[in-house]
Amino acid sequence: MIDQHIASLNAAAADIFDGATVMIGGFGEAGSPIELIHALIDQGARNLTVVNNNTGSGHVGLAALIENGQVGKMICSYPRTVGSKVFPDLYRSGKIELELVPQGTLAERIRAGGAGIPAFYTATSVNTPLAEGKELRNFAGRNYVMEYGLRADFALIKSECADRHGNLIYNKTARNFAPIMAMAAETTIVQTGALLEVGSIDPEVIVTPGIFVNRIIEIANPAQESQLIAEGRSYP
Amino acid sequence: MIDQHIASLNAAAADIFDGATVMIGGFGEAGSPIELIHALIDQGARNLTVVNNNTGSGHVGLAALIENGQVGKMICSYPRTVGSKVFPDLYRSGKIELELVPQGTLAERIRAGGAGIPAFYTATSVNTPLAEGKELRNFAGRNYVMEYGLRADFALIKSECADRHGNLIYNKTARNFAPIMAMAAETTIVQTGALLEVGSIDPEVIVTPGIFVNRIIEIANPAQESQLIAEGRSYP
Amino acid sequence: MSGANKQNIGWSREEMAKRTALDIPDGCYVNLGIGIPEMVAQHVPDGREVIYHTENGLLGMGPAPAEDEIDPELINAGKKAVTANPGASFFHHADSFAMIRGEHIDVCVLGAMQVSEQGDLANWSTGEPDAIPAVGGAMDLVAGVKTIYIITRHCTKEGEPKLVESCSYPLTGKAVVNRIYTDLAVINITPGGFEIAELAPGISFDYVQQRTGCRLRVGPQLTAAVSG
Amino acid sequence: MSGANKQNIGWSREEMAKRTALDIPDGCYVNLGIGIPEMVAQHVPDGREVIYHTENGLLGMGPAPAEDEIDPELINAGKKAVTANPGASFFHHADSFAMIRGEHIDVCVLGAMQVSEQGDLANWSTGEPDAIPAVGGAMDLVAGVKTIYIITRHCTKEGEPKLVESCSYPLTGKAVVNRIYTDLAVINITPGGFEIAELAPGISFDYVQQRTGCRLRVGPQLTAAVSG
Repeated sequence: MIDQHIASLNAAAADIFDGATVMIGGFGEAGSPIELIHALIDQGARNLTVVNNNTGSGHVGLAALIENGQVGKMICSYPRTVGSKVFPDLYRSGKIELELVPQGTLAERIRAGGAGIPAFYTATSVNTPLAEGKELRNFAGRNYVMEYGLRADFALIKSECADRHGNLIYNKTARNFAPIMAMAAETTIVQTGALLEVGSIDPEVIVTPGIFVNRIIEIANPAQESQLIAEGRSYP
Repeated sequence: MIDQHIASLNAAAADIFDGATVMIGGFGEAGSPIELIHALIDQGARNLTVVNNNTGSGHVGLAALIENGQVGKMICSYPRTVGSKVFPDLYRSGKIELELVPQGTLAERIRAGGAGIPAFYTATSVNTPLAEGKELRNFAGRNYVMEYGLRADFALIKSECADRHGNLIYNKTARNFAPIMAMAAETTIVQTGALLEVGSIDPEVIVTPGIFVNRIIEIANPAQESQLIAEGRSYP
Repeated sequence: MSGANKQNIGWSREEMAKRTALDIPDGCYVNLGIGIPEMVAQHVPDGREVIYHTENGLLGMGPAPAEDEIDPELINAGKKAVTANPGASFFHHADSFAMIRGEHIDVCVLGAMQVSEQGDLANWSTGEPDAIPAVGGAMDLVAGVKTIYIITRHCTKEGEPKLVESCSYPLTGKAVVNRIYTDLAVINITPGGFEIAELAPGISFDYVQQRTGCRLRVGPQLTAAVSG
Repeated sequence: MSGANKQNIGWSREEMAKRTALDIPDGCYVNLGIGIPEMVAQHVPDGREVIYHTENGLLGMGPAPAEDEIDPELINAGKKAVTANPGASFFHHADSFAMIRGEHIDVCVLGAMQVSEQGDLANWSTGEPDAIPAVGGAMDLVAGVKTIYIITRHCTKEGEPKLVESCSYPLTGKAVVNRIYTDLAVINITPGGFEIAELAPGISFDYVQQRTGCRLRVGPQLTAAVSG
């Protein structure tokens, strides 16, 4: 029987190991699985490589994970969001590594990782510092850079609804990186607003089929990052 | 104003030129845009390169287009469907060219073409005759073959519903190649079962956003290939 | 070669599918090829939940529909009408093969023309000059799915062995097969070559060896069974 | 350089956005960068239907919502709350950048730190050692979108020219810019370098030339306007 339901946040994050690569969904706060990130802070795994578009804001969620010293390296496109203080300070003092990837290349590398594509070519970043050291190749008169597929040990993502097979749908622009991260991770852990019976979601509208999902925890009323920041909250 | 509605099948197919590359949706009869294919037969463009998973059955639809001598080359994965006589006969007599591509590589090449990826690597077909003459490369100890993105001048596809912006949804396994072909073609022509007002389709469930679509013709009651074949029909 | 009563020796098609089904674990994602492999789904033991993938864009494929419920747009990779189970999902071809190539499918069961003792598979072309080559998704499946099971008669209709030292037909993939279910035996591919894990009732090791193109070994399970 | 009354000379931010909006054709798909480019949407002439793409997964983006209708999960690439127009669609990040990289977006309007006369753009990093590098989607947009418009003040706050012979800051892309809208002029990138297509009211060619890092040419349109 397939039932991916996990009862506790602690259990959901229990086996994330030191040195793991962890993809975390979200574009800013939209789609950020904040309860799962806080569970990872409670759990305490260190020296993580984290893949996210940004580096978090304030002192909750991803920023709190970084502030707690658990992240050795960030792979992201934009580590300089409004309200982002934690990462810049650590980066300037040389305490965290950064792999800066153009946003579309980041998305495509994750999708490639999930789709069994070890490498692909893109024109993005050619003739810029971000192409330095990368292999260039000409196709039909235009230069392209070779980029590698990206995989992870774990993905932490947020969905609007899920069923016990792991089928997911999302809310608006909270979808962003979640579907491709679910594909690219060995173990995909989902916090969902509503856990439904199998068969409740129309097969035509499922965005992430359950094959890409491993664990689901229901968080009916997730915290909103911007609200926590407005309240001056920090975690833990 | 964006209104992709085209009133007649003739107008929809009018500018398909001799020598064009035409992607045609469908896996067998599921998703086959049979009225658009017949319009292309009426229109008469020749020396086409056609991309489809198969080569049609009986003497209607894709098989009829081939039988009518309009196709110079097929790019497909499986030209030997039950009831497929037209292509095998022409192929054996050297009157049509075949580029045989593994089904997943065909899908990924089309998706790459639509996504601006000129080439990618896949393990599929390594150590087989279909990798002959292709570039091999080792990533992390495994060999992969380099495959090129595939684009087309036109795509002919079938959808269940559409709106005037070109947003599409599909019916069950009729979806198959249509969404990626819409991405990979310069001009995407859609026959749809129902043309709806803009805003009628939930933004969360749209499979093909209108940006990938150029022309829509409403065919409320499309012919079903297997039924035409059972009736012994041929086209024209 | 096997004489007039060959239909009565070893496992039937149904029994081969049934034997294979015993090895489909609970909770896994499975892709079944056309022919005997399709029959596996009917024989998975009760209590196991298995989700079937068909590469033309459906996860959660169910059995064939009643005649009056056929939708020609709900078909499997063999282009036969199917149904969608609760929890099913539809997706496009690139996403479908991302599941395959990305190693998300646990088990695939396919037919074979030849299998070599290194696990090479030939099942798409005889390589004859007038044959219409057609590969479909076979090369993607063997390259991407974690476990590849083969169901095949042990010999061709002409009595030639299909389990061989090295394939003479064009390959589908090299070193990809994990296990073979024939009418005569269950055979594992090991670093040492073919290893018989199980014999069909009334079939001897020598009988199978005579019908195989290279040396067979006896697996530890079978040794125990024979000696026990 | 331009003195105490610099705010009163040439086009305001609003006017720059308005001027750019005149060049957004009917029926096209547009991506607007953060800052002044965002203001372009408010000024597209009546009767033109334009569909806005935001790279975080929305096509058909509408204006900011009323305060009580904000959904923190419906935002644009600048992470500001937006709305979805009728006909909008949501999709994931890989699909969103397939639209960009695959050349499906018609026009992108971005800001700039520097633009060279070959159309090179620098708009993501000053290259200073203590700067936190952050690129976002800028490199994808300039590599993939067919037409790139730049809106920028003609000079930096310190009065340095932003239109230069060759960029000193790290590039976002090489030979990617088609047209520049500054507070002083509209400038095309041509094989011969910068070409002024239009001057802001009361601004002379010489005034713009003095504030530009390399030689400007007068475009045919402007010649006609001056001589006419």
